[in-house]
This record gives sequence, C-alpha cells and structure tokens, in this order.
Amino acid sequence: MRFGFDDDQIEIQRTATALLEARSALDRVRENAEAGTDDNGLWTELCELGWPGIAISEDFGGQGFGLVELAILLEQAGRTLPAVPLLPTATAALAIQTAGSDEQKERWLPGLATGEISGAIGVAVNGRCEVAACAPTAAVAVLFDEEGGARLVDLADALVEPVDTIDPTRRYSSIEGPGVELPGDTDAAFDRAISAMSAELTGVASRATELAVAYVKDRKQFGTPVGAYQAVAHMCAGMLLGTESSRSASYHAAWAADADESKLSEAAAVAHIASVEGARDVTSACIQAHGGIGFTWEADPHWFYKRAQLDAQLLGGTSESRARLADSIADRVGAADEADED
Amino acid sequence: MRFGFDDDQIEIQRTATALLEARSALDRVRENAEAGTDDNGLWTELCELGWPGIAISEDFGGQGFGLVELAILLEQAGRTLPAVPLLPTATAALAIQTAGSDEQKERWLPGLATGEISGAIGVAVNGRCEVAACAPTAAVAVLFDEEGGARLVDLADALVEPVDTIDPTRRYSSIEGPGVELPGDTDAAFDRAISAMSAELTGVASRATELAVAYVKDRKQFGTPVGAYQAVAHMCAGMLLGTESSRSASYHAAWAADADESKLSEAAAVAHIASVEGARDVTSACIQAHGGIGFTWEADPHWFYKRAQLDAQLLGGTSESRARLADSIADRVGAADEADED
Amino acid sequence: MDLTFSEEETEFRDELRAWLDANHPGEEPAGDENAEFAWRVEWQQRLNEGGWAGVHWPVEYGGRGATLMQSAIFFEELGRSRSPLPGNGLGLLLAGPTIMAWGTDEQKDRYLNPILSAEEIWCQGFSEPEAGSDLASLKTMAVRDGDDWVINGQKVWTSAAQWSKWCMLVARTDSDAPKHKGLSYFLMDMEQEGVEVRPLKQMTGGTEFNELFIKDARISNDNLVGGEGNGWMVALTTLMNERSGLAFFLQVRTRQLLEDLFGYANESGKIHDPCVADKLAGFYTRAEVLRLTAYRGLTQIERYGQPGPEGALTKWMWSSLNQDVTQYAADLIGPEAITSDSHWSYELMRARGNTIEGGTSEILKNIVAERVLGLPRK
Amino acid sequence: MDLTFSEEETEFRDELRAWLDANHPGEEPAGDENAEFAWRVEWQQRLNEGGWAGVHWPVEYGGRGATLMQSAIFFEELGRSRSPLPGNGLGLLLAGPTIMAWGTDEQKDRYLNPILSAEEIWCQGFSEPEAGSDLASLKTMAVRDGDDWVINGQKVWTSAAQWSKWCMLVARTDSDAPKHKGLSYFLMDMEQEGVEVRPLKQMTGGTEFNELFIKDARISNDNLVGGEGNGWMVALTTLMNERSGLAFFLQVRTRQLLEDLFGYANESGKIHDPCVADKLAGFYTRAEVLRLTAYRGLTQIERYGQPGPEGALTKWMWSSLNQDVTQYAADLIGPEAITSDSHWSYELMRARGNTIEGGTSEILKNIVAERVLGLPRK
Repeated sequence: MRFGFDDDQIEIQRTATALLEARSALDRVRENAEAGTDDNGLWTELCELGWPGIAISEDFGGQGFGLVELAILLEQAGRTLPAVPLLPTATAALAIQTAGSDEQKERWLPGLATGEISGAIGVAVNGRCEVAACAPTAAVAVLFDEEGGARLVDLADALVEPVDTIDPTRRYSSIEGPGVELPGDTDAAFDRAISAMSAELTGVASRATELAVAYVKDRKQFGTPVGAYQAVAHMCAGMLLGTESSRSASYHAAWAADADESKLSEAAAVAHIASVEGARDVTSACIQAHGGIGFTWEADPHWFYKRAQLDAQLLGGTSESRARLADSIADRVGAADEADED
Repeated sequence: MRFGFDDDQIEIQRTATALLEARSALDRVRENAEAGTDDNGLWTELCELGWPGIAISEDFGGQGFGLVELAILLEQAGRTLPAVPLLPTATAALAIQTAGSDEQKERWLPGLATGEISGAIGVAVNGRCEVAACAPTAAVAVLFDEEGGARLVDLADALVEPVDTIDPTRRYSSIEGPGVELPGDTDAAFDRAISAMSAELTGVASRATELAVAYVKDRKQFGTPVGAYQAVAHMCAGMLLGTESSRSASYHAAWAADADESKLSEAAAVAHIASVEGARDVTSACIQAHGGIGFTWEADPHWFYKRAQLDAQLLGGTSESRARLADSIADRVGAADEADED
Repeated sequence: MDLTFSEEETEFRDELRAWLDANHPGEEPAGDENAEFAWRVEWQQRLNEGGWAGVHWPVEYGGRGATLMQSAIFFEELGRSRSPLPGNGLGLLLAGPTIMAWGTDEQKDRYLNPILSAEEIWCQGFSEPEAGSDLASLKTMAVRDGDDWVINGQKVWTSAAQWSKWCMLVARTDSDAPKHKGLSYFLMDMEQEGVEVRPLKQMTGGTEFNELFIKDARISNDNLVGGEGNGWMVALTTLMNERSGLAFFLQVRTRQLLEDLFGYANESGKIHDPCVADKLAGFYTRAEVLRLTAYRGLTQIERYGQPGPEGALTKWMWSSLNQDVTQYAADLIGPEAITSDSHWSYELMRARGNTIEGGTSEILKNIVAERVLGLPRK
Repeated sequence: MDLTFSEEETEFRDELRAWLDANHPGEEPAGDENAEFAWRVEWQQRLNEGGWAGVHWPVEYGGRGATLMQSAIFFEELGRSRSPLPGNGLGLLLAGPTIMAWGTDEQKDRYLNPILSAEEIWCQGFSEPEAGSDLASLKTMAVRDGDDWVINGQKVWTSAAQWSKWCMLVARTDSDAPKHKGLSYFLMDMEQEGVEVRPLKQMTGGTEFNELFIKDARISNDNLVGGEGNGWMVALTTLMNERSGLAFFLQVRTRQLLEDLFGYANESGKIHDPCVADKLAGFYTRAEVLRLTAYRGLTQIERYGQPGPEGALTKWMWSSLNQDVTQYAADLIGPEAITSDSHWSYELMRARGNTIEGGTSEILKNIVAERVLGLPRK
C-alpha cells in the first residue's frame, strides 16, 4: 500500500514537469488559446519522447509502460495545459489496446503511439458525438456510448466539424460517421479513459491551487495579505483538500488499471467523481480567491476552470459513474456479509 | 406582498414571547427533559389562553384565528421548547378541521381547541406509527400515510407505547390501532401540519442562532472573542441565513393556508424543506460554534439540535416534499409556456 | 401579513404587463456589444416614452413616483417578460437618485432629464485596482486648481464607460484625512482628453467592464456633489440604491433559468429521473426563499425605514443559487451546454462573477456578522 | 507505486485476522459504561496475551515492533472485525510512546509494562476549560516543593479519568516564561486526595469525558518527563502519536457504517431509488478517498520521515464524512433511527463531536493554511 513512485516514474515526472513548465508557460497557453492553434512544435517534441504511446505495448511502437506513467504525464499536462492532443491521442490508443481487435490494434496503434496520427475521444448518443476532444487533424476516434459499448471511427470517413466550446485551450469537434465496434472489454477501456482523464483533472486542480495560494500571499486588502484572512485561508485549505482527494483517487485508479483489473471499475468511478468535483470546485474557488481580477480574461484562473468544465462532460457526467458505483457496491455488500475487499 | 403582522398578531407575538421566555426558561426545559415530564401547569395556562385552538373555528370552541397566528405561537414555542403538547394538539385539531367529517369535528375539536384533551400527530406505515409526537395522555391522533391519506385514531382504542427518542424535550409514542379515514382534503390537512411544524423549526433555528451569537461574543480564545474570527463569524452569518430562509418560507406557507389555498401545496413543501434543512444546519453549527462545551449535556445547544432532528422526521422526510414539489412545478411549467404564477 | 399585491399594485402590474406585451423589445441582437447596447438604449427610450423609465423617480423629476413595492414589481415584470435592463441603468439607479438626494438645483436641472431619456449615459467610477472591496483606500486624487479639480488615477470595473458621457467619480480630495474622510464625489465629463477607457475583457469573452485611466482630467467645482469630503457618505446612498431594484431583476432572471431548466427536463423526459426532480426541487426551494426574503426586506424598510437582516442576505443567496443552477444546467443538458453558441455556457461563466461583483461573498458575510449580528471585529 | 500489501504485511494481516476471528470479544455490553470499560480492559488483556496489545511498540518494551504500515493494518483490522479499541488506549497510543521517547530508564521500567497489560489505566490532562484549542494558554500550575511539585488547576475532556491510575499532565512551571515556554509534562498519580474526577456528560447522554479538579495534588520530581520547561515539545510528540493509528480505526468505522447503510438499502429495496444510490455512491467516494489519502500519508512519512499535506487533511475529511453519513442514515432509515435504542441515534449525536474533538475543523483548516500552504497569519 505504497503510493511512492519508482525511480523511472520519478524521472518521468521530473522531465515532464520541467519540459512543460518551460514549453507551456501560461503566456504560451494564452497565445494558442487566443489564436485557436495547436502547438505543433511541442507536439512533435513530445511525440519524439514517446508520450502518446507511453502506456502502449512495445509491440505496437509504444513505450511499454502503464497507466501510472501516463497519469504522471497527464497530471503535468493538466497543470500546464499545453496545446497538444495528448489526452485524446493517448486515451484513444489505450482504449484500442484494451478493447480493439488484433486488426484494429495493428492498423491504429503504431500511428497513435508514435504520434504520427492523433486520436480523439468522446461520448456518442445515437451515433453522434456533439463534443469530442478532437483536433481537426485527428485520424481516429474512440466514441463510447451510453450502453457501455465503444466504436472506433476512422475520421477520414466521418463528418468532423470543429466546435467552439468555452475551453479554447484544446480543440473540440463534433463527429458523425460510421464506426466499427471495439469487440473487446469496452468497460475496461472506458475505465482507463476516465482514469487517465482524472489525472489531467488532478493537474488542473493542483495548478489552480498553486495560483490561488501565490496570489493571496501577495495581494493586499485593508493593508493585509488577503491570504491572512481566515475566510480566504480556509478557502485555500479547501482547494488543497479537493486537489489531494482527486490525486489519491486518480493514482489508485491508474494503479488498478496496471496491476489489479478487479479493482479497476470501482476505482475508476471513484476517480471520475472525485476528480471532476475536485477540479470544478477548486477552479471556481481559484477565481473567487483572485477577486475581480480572477474574473478577467487577462488573469489565468479561467483557463483551468474551463478545462475542468470540459473534462467534466467529455466522457459523460459523474451521475452515471455514481449510479454504476452504487450498483457495484450494493452487489458486493449484498453478496458478502463481511466486507473483506482488500 | 407584505410580511408585517397586524396589531393583533403583534400582540399575540409579544404575549407569547414574554410568557414563554419567563415560563420556559432553559433551566426549566432541562428539568422537564431530564425528568421526562410535561409541564402541566404551563399547559393549563396556555390552554386557558386558548393557544391549542387559536386556529380553530369559534364554532368548535377555538379562537377563530388562522395558521399565521398559530405559527406565531409555534415559532416562540420552538424558541423556548416548553414541555407541553402544543404542536401535536394544535396540528391534530387543524387536520381534523380541514379534512374531518362534521361528526369528527364535533366529537374532537372542542376538546382539542380548549386543551381539555391533547392530540398527537405522526406518519403511519402499514397502519403503525413508530414515532408520533404524542404525550401518554393524548386522546386522539391524526396519522398521515404515504399515499396521501390520513386516519383519525381514538387513542382509547389504540396501543400507545412511549418511545424514548434522542429528543427528551417532548413526549413521543408509537401508535398502533384502528382508525377512521379523514374523509376530506387530507393533502390540505398535511400541508397545514408541515406548515405549522416549519414555524416551530423556525423558532428552533432562531434560538440556536441567538445562543451561538451570544456565546461567540463572550468566549475568548488566543485572547480574542471567538466571534471575531472570520471562520466563526461567517458560520454565524450562515446560521442567520438558514434561520431567515426558514422564516420566509414558513410565513408564506402559513399565509397561503389562511388566504390562498391554491398556493398552499407548493408553499408548504418549500417551508418543509427550508425549515428542516435550515434548523438541522443551524443547530449543528450552534454546537460547533460552542466548541467542546457545545457537545456537553450541560450546555443548551443540544436541546435545539435534537428537536430539529425529530421534527425532520415527524411528518416524513423532505425527500417526499421535494418529489411532490418537482411534480407540481413540472406540471405547471409544462402547462404554460409562460410562467405567470403570481 | 398580506402576501398578495394591493389593488393599486395589481393595477400597476397589470398596466405594466400590458405595456410590456405591446412594447416588448424582442430578441437581443447577438454577438455585438455595441449593437446590444444601442438596443438597450432604444429600449430605455421606449420605456421613457411610455412613462416607465424612471419608475422609482419622483414625479417632479419626470418619474412615476413608484413606491418601493411598485419598483420591485417593475423589476420583476421586466425580468419576467425577458426584457433587458434599460441602457442607462446606472444613470437611473445610481446617478439620478444620488443627484436628487445630494445635488444642487442646478445639478438636478442639468442632469436628470438626459438620464431619463438616455441621451446621456452614465458610468460609475468607484473601484480601483488596488482597492477592490476596500473603498476607504482609494487612491485617485483630485487637486483643486482654481474653479476646477484636476484628477489623476485609475478606476476599474466601470461598466458602460465606453458609451458614457458622465462618470460618478469618487476621488481623494484630502490625502491627510484618515481613510474615507478625505473622499469627495464628482460628476466627471468622460469626453475629455484626460480620460482613457480601455475595455477589460472578462473570462466570458465579453467586455462588460472597462478600466479608466485618468490623467490630468478636469472637473468643474460645480460638479462636486454633496460637498468636499463627503464622498463616502454620498457613495453609500448610491450603493444602497443600486442593490434594491436590481435584486428583484436578478432574482427573476435566476428563476427563469430554473424554469427553463424545468422545461428542458420536461421535454427531454429527464424530469422522470428522481435525482433530477430532487435537485430541481431543491433549487426551486432556494429560488422561492430568495424571492420571499427579498419581499420581507421591503416590508421591513416600509415599516421601519431601514433594511433588516433580510437585505444583507439576498445578494449572498442569489449569487450562490445562480452559480449552482447554471452549473447544474450544464450537468443536466450535457456537452451542448458548454459550447460557445449555447446561452447556458455564457450563463455558467458569467455566474462566477456573481460572488465577486457588488461586494464579494466574503465581504457580505463580514457585513452580516458585524452589522446584523453585532459580532466583534478583530 | 504498489497499492497491495507486501508479503510480510499480508502475512501480518492474515495472522491478525485469524487471531481476531478466534478471539473476538463479542458484543459490547449495552448501556453500562463501567461494564463496557471493563470489557475493553479484558479485551486489551486478551490482545496482550496474544501479543497484539503494543503492536506499534518496540520489541524491547514488549511490543511487536510493527512498522507504520502494520500499525495501520492493525487498526484497520480491529475496526473491520468490529472489535473495540483496547481499554488502555491512551496508555498505548500516548503515554507509552511519550515515555519511550522522553522518559528516563527508571520511568520506562516502572510504567511501560502495566500500560501494556492494562493493569494501570492512563488518561490525558491537556485541555482546560479556558484554553480550548489554545494549549499555550494553559493555567494549571505546578510549584516546586522540595522533591515534589504541587499542582493546582482544572482539566477537561479527560476520557477514562474515572478508571485511571495515571494522568499525563501538562502544567505551567514558569508563569513568567512566554506562553508555551513555561510548560512541563508530568505523570500524575490519580489516586490521591487532591485529584477529583467529575464525569462530564455529553449530549449523547454518555460520559466519555470528565473534568479534573486538582487541588494541592503532589507529583514527585521523578515523574517529570523530558525536563522542566519542555512540556510543550513533549506534548506535541504525543499528539502526533495519537492521530496516526486512530485515523485508520475511525476511517474503517465510518466505512462500516456506510456498508451497513448499503446493506439496509439493499434489504429495504431503497437502493433502487436512484436518489439513494446517488447519495450512497457519493459517500462511498469520500470514504474511499479518505482511506487512500490516509495511506498516502503513510507513504509520505515512510519516504521522507515527516507527514505531508495528506495527514493534515484526513481528520477533516473523516469528521465531515462521518457527520454526513450518520445524518443521511437517519434520513434514509426514518424515525426508527432516532429512537434511543437505535445505535444510529448514538452515531448521529456522537458525530457532532467529530469536528470539535482533537482540534476543531476551524483549527485544522488554519493548520493546513499556515503550515501546509504557507499562508501568512494575520
């Protein structure tokens, strides 16, 4: 029961943090968001480092690590919001690796793992996805549906239309078109996708907390740093609570995906709920902690707020995860007089 | 749209406040609670003043006022927790007056209105009420059921067993026995009962706020009155919010019962939800604001907390009121493109 | 207690409803802030022609002389009919009443009528970047120079500044006087070189607000209001004015969002999910409590001439409710609600400002604790 | 990252589980606090005979020398098997570790073994009526008199005092030294005339706690721990000790309440109400996050020798979760849950103390803000 990273993981985290803080500083995020562009140079670089395929088997050109390592990268991506399609590409690949046929894997994974092509993810209702995380150049999408299935959509054959959302730090599109079922365990694929997303959300919450804490230490009102007012101080303490809750749940889910599939379903649902609620609350509080400034376009809190809002919808709402979780626990409690799940 | 009381009402409020503060001071409440006794002397006095029948027609020996006047009394009773069966007697009478047959009214109202006999109320499931507000000497009970009906139970023919609850400031009993349906509008009767109860809860919240504010002005920690700490100050501000929310909703429901039956159903549901949530939150905060002392038997906050807990269950949970309210609004919004309900 | 409207009030409301039905401004022009503002100015002109612009203004100044209650009804009906606020809202709600209360006869003659007709638009120069919630620490200076005052400083959160002819400006006229004692209240002409307006973009992408950079701007001493050094007191009157009518308008707007959400839940069938019904009923309860509490506040003022605890609570209730309703709307409607062309996405983002603008929730809770409950300050 | 137990830990757990299965103390005797306490003392004796009393104590002092992780497992399993805490809990968790860390060899020889065997029960005399969360303002005085110290003062919230032989007492030995600098840490014999124990009844009706009235009580200087004037530092060690193991026990207890509630919802069919399922899933998420965060705290201590932010958050998370779960239980079960003979009614009331005892939530948030986030103090 140890949450510490091993040496490889520490190195991955260190590299990711340093690289993204340098290459995706907040003025760069703003530039891309305002121009509606992706940072292709940075994406090329990340692909050379093998990031999109970090959790993909070496057989398909990936790095052969697991979801824990991907989560480490995504957490840093959540902290820094680089304008690259890392989450959709990596999770689309993960979903295909988990639930795709051999043929599907051979066709799509090498391209996704190396970043030669980029991926898209979203949820489809009646075959149409209104808002997928999907760059205009994405080649393939994995669309989950409400019945627990997932389709693979070759975007060359689909109608992909850019959608402006409130979050300009990432590209979104609607997707409509024919797809083929992923024949494998699509629940396991979905659980990996929400677990990965919860890592990104942890990063979002984490940075929002950092921004708020820095601001309230500095900003004065009535002659005192506002962070010395208990109402503000306790608000920041609550932000830490939300962030660390998200982090605990997200690590656990990533670990379960790699090491204990039997725990994945509940762990992923918990991570989904904790990270969406955590990130939305924390990013809202970040705006509040900044006062009027926090509400302006020129300040940075809103980027994190907006990403949190989009991630909260990207793979369905948390109410579905709650319903699923309740079912699962009720079954378990019903089945055993004694709860000995560990 | 004026919430002010008229001269009669102001006089009733003034009398009730003065009388109950004098005759049901907190040490008296404690005495009765610890002994498990009712304050028969005070009850006789209140009956002589006509309190139990204040909202009952003069034809049946009542005062001929309305629910607004009863709410004024009950709010003060909630503030002071006298050991008398005012709420159950007055609401049982109100229910019979609203939904009883002429025969039922003639048989029971004169006794209840004068306090010669006392009443009981509660909710029955499969004909049995686990926890009614019911003194051992009560003569008649009105038990609502989950299907929207209400039965009148002559307690001489019923099995009435005292039940110890967490709230020793009032007598409770289980009731099982044959009853007869109230043939009239039992929804209207129920709405009046929860409206009356919401007035009591407003008083409970109000006093809990008063106690907390007085305590935190006085009590010092780290050399400063604890009420000067923003966390405590904002907690108290939240208590005022909960109290005033309850009060607004409770006044409105009482008024609707007297003046505009068409608004009663929604108004009563709103009052039920706002007053139960308000009183539970406020009384919990009152304990917290007192720190360790607040958790002791010797301090007074727990009486109010316990009454709030019991009232929260006495006439069913708020989740039923929520469901009912949602139905009603959805119907209304569905029926009209334009919401012009006032 | 009489929670109906009186006969006169009902008549007033019915007349207003009929007028609004016949004169409804129609749909807001989308996407262009200048066009939207022009539309709201036209709307005020139409209101004025109908005698509905200065509803709460005394008859002698061209108003309708409405009671507090009628004024509340006016704003409720405005919201209910989904009409916008009049374009010169700050003039009607703030500048006019301030000038009536504190202004000289000359000021009244000169300024009131163009406010009503929206010929001259007004903005409010109170907040400063360094001051935030702390009005007493304002830094903008006014220095006497002959018959004029020379102004230097910076203001922020000035809505409508880009269209304004006049600015209600609070500036420091005595830097030695303690805190709020050295402040004075001016009417500043915006059409002069020393005043630069820069739009302040919000997280919504809109530019409701501006920054004001003031460099050697001049104000004639005739445009001082309420006398030198009384700026704090004059400003306070105005702030109170701003809140009461607006509160009813905002309250209704949130209620409409909630009714729209009920409508959506009905049509989509989601209302049959008990979780959805439970949530919506909870919001409705809060909306109803807010409405009732706002009216209780009016009763209190009518009876005792000053606001009770209710008034301090309604802004807090409203801002938190509006945030929760708009967030839940996004949850219920799904991703379509957070695309840029959904009005829900605007409502969601805009709501984040609610707990900041017009006094942060933290400041409001301080006020409740200190002024209503009498808790000590540290 | 390895979120399984190691082989040794699994063995430890399995051995413990087997032992608990075979030695379970059975049902708690209802209603009589003396009987309940005697039952918990017996339980400790049985634990001790099995070698499970001082799990976290070093082997040299008769303990099992468990790692932090094993100690966490011990408390989790104790909770999971629905066994009570051992009767001399404060001795095991506080007094023993303090004496090991700060005591003289004589003190270790004299006191440790009877703690383990529960022959001598211990209580903790830190809090005072006037001090509350503010340990630095303690007023109980210790005055040197030959080889003794003479103690006068009053303590509060001393659980188990009525059964205790010894009290860990913090008293002021230097009233001139600023605040916490003048405090010293003593082991006080409770069996003397100068010490009067009065039960302090709680809102639950129980008397878990007591007040201690100390009038000219005497303590030999041999029973000073950690040297004169070091009481603050000695007490801090102890407080840290109290929290870590207990946190796992409490966490599991709340989880059990929640599982009981799932069981009730299953049996009653209420789980099929989507609102109920939604609520319960929300609580489960919080319980799981609490458990994981508690373990993350252990990892942090194992790796870096000191607690990270996780430790400061778990008490806060737990207390708020336990309050919410017990309140929801009452809502779900209905009136039966708040009758006196329902254990839910006790849990509901007892939970109100959770945000007060062991540091109020307000103080905990201060600590998080100041020590973890480094925010300034006013």
